[in-house]
Amino acid sequence: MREDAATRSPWILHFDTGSCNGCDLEVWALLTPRYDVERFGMVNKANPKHADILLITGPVTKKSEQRLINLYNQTPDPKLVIACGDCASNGVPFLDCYNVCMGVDKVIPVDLYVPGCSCRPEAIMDAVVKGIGMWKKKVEEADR
Amino acid sequence: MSAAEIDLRKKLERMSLKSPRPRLIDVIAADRRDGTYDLIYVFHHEGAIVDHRYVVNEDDDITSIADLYAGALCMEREIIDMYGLKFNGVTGGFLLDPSSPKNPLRQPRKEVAKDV
Amino acid sequence: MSRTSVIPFGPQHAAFLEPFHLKLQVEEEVVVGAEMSFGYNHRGMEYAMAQDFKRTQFLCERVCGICSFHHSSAYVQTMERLFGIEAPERAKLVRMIMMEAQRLTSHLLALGHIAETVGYENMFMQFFREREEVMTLVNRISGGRVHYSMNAIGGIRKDVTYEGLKDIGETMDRLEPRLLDLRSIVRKDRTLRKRLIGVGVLSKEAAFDWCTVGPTSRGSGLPHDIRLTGFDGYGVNGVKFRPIYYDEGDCYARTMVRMDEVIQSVDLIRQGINLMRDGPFLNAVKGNPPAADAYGRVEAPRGELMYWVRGKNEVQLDRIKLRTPALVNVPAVSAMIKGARVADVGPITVSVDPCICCTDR
Amino acid sequence: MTDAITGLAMLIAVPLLIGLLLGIDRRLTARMQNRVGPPLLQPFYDLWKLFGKERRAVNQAQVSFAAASVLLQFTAFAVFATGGDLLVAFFVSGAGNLALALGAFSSRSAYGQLGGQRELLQVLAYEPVLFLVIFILGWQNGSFLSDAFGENLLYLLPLALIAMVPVVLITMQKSPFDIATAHQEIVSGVYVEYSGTYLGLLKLGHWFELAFVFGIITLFFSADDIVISLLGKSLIVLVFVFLAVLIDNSTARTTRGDMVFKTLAFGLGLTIINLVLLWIDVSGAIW
Repeated sequence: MREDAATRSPWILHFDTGSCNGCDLEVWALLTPRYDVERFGMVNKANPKHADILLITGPVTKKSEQRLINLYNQTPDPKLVIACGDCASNGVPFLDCYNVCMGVDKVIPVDLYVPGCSCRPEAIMDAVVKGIGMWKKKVEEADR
Repeated sequence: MSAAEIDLRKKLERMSLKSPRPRLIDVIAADRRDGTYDLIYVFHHEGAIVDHRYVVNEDDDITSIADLYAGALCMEREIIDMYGLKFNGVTGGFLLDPSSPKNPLRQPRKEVAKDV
Repeated sequence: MSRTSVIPFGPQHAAFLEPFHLKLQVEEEVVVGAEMSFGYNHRGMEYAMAQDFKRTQFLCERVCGICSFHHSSAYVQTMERLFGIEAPERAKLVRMIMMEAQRLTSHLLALGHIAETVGYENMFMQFFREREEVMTLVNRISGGRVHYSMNAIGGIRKDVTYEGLKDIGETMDRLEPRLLDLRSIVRKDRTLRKRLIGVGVLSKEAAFDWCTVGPTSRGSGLPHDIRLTGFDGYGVNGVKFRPIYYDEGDCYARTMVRMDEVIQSVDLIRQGINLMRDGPFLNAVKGNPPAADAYGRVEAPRGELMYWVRGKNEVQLDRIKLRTPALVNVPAVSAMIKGARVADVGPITVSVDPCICCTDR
Repeated sequence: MTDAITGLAMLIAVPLLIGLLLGIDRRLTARMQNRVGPPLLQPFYDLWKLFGKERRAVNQAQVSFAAASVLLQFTAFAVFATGGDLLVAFFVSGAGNLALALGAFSSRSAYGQLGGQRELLQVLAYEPVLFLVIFILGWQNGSFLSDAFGENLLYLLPLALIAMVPVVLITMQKSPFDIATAHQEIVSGVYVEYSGTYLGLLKLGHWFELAFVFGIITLFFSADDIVISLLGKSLIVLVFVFLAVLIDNSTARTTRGDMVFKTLAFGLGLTIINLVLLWIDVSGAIW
């Protein structure tokens, strides 16, 4: 019961670690009339201290690496990290670039990967809904 | 101020005389692979691209044109980051972090540059 | 006694989509100094793009997801000049139509974003609703919402069908009255005007000095538009086009430039469809780029986008340099921001439509 | 005895109703923006989740200020609900806002500081209006005790009721006047450094504050029949929520000085006109 109610209000934090803006805009598109993720209680909070789900887009550049770690540490548990798009998942679109760390999971633990370059809003939505299931498990574990 | 910069300023003055001042589009640097670099000032003048090309050495002190065009500052800072050239009174650290590779666009010195 | 405090904006901030850092020196909510730092988005694209000229065609779309098609158009145009060929008429018109469609998505995003930063949530939603209409349209035409991958050196990879063109025309007919409605709201809404008029003024001289391009310079009374001179499809092949500019130089002028250009883009797309004739769409190229250099320019949504490519008779390129519009527009913010209130920092920054992935590459 | 039971029932029921009202508010906002919107119970889910999150605070002072804020807001509402003095409730609620601002100041973050300053400015803007409205209500009623209100005051004080619109907008953190919590400027202002449970506490405190402000609005209407009375009271509240959402969705945010000036001019002006009209009426100057 508690887990059920708790996971109905995932507040998201979106952070761009060097993406091309394609996935960022799809994250924004989620908030708007056509996709409207507020149906699931999702709100963009833009504040790590309020967030539950971190939506990370882009291959992690050297300069944003430390910022990403800070954001991750500031987010209170239980939390969920979703890597949106191919470049956040493994950084392959920017394979030749010298200034990227190749994927979010090289820097912080990632729970879910969303494929696509750029990933479609439907895919992100699907990931969030799947993520809510995982988040529920995390809440249960935290209760024990 | 080196001969190249004096030349550039003179050319700019001459361009401004006839018609409206040219608009600076970009400052481009390119490695010639022999320790010298192409420095290209690209202007939009009378509806078309006009460029002034100079060859500079690795350790030349280049005079910044930020006093003529404030927007040139960021382009010069980028060149400092990418190639390690020196501009008077301009500091780098525009794009690169201390943890990034230094002067990433410098190319290996294996051959003499082809004629362009 | 005045006390100066420092307020950091970003790299992660609600008003900005993207990471860039603005260190504001503030006295009683009035900005007295600003320091910008970039590079959070610097991936090293110019290095990667020089590795393989065929792959670059797809990689250059990944420089920026908002103006991806403009990037690839500028690149293929540069390569065409380098190879000394010309794209067929039909390819040019298809490029023009898709570029204008992307300008629609980009400008609607910028308009929605500025409404969001002044706390006008509802208008943000309305702009994004119309934007989604264009996004689904380009998805139907090209197969991708963000990266179209339609360009090839020498033309386009795949032709747009007759049904596709009809679909574009019908969508524009649906969209136009709604965009006109939104324009009349932006023109009349008192609270919006109050927040934007006279805020972040960039004079004509300063706009020139900072080398600004696109809506930022056109909002300051400089009628620069590369569509008149740069890309072949515009103004040459019977497309009627006149740049839109406003003289005030404040946030509202920049917003109105975008708002009018949205309507103009709808018109340009219609003109493009009407001029379209059957014919070849690809002049394929063979071999490696010659050891010469070429410029290519297009008018991206944020302003003039320039590519400079130097080949070396290999698959690799000797040097590829891109001057993105945001590189000159975003630094100009520091000229607009002095003396503004903290509440206006968001709108001023967003009014130049900062694209940090373009600035940093 | 029955009064105490009604008071106790109100103490439990009203916060629940406020939660529901906020749910309606969010749903209505979404509908106006062509969206579907969250479920009606969303505010409860949010609160429930926040209480289950990790407890983490920047410093101890912050926690005590959060606790003080919620306790003071609760006390203000409890005084109101159990038939206490309106003026006492008003001052206690004001103290709750002060604690909120102090909590923001204690965090030493730049956004917290700005949010705290702006919160104080908001207090400066709407408290005089609220005070005058309470004053005029009590004066007309002959008593400041909230359970002594049994008369219909709507026809006497229509302008004072309208003067409550900016007050409700500020307390509901709605668009032209959501200065202290401006999402796009200072992220969430006073709430920026709170997380998890403590944020939940502050949200709860905000609910109680809203309950008090809406409680004042309900005092304007009263009827002999309890059903009509309750219906009328809820209708006024719903109209106010609808108005707040409508204004929120058709305006951009104003700036600090503008907010203070507009709220004071509009609120105080209307209330004083109402007061003057009443005075003329009482002294029989018209007749």
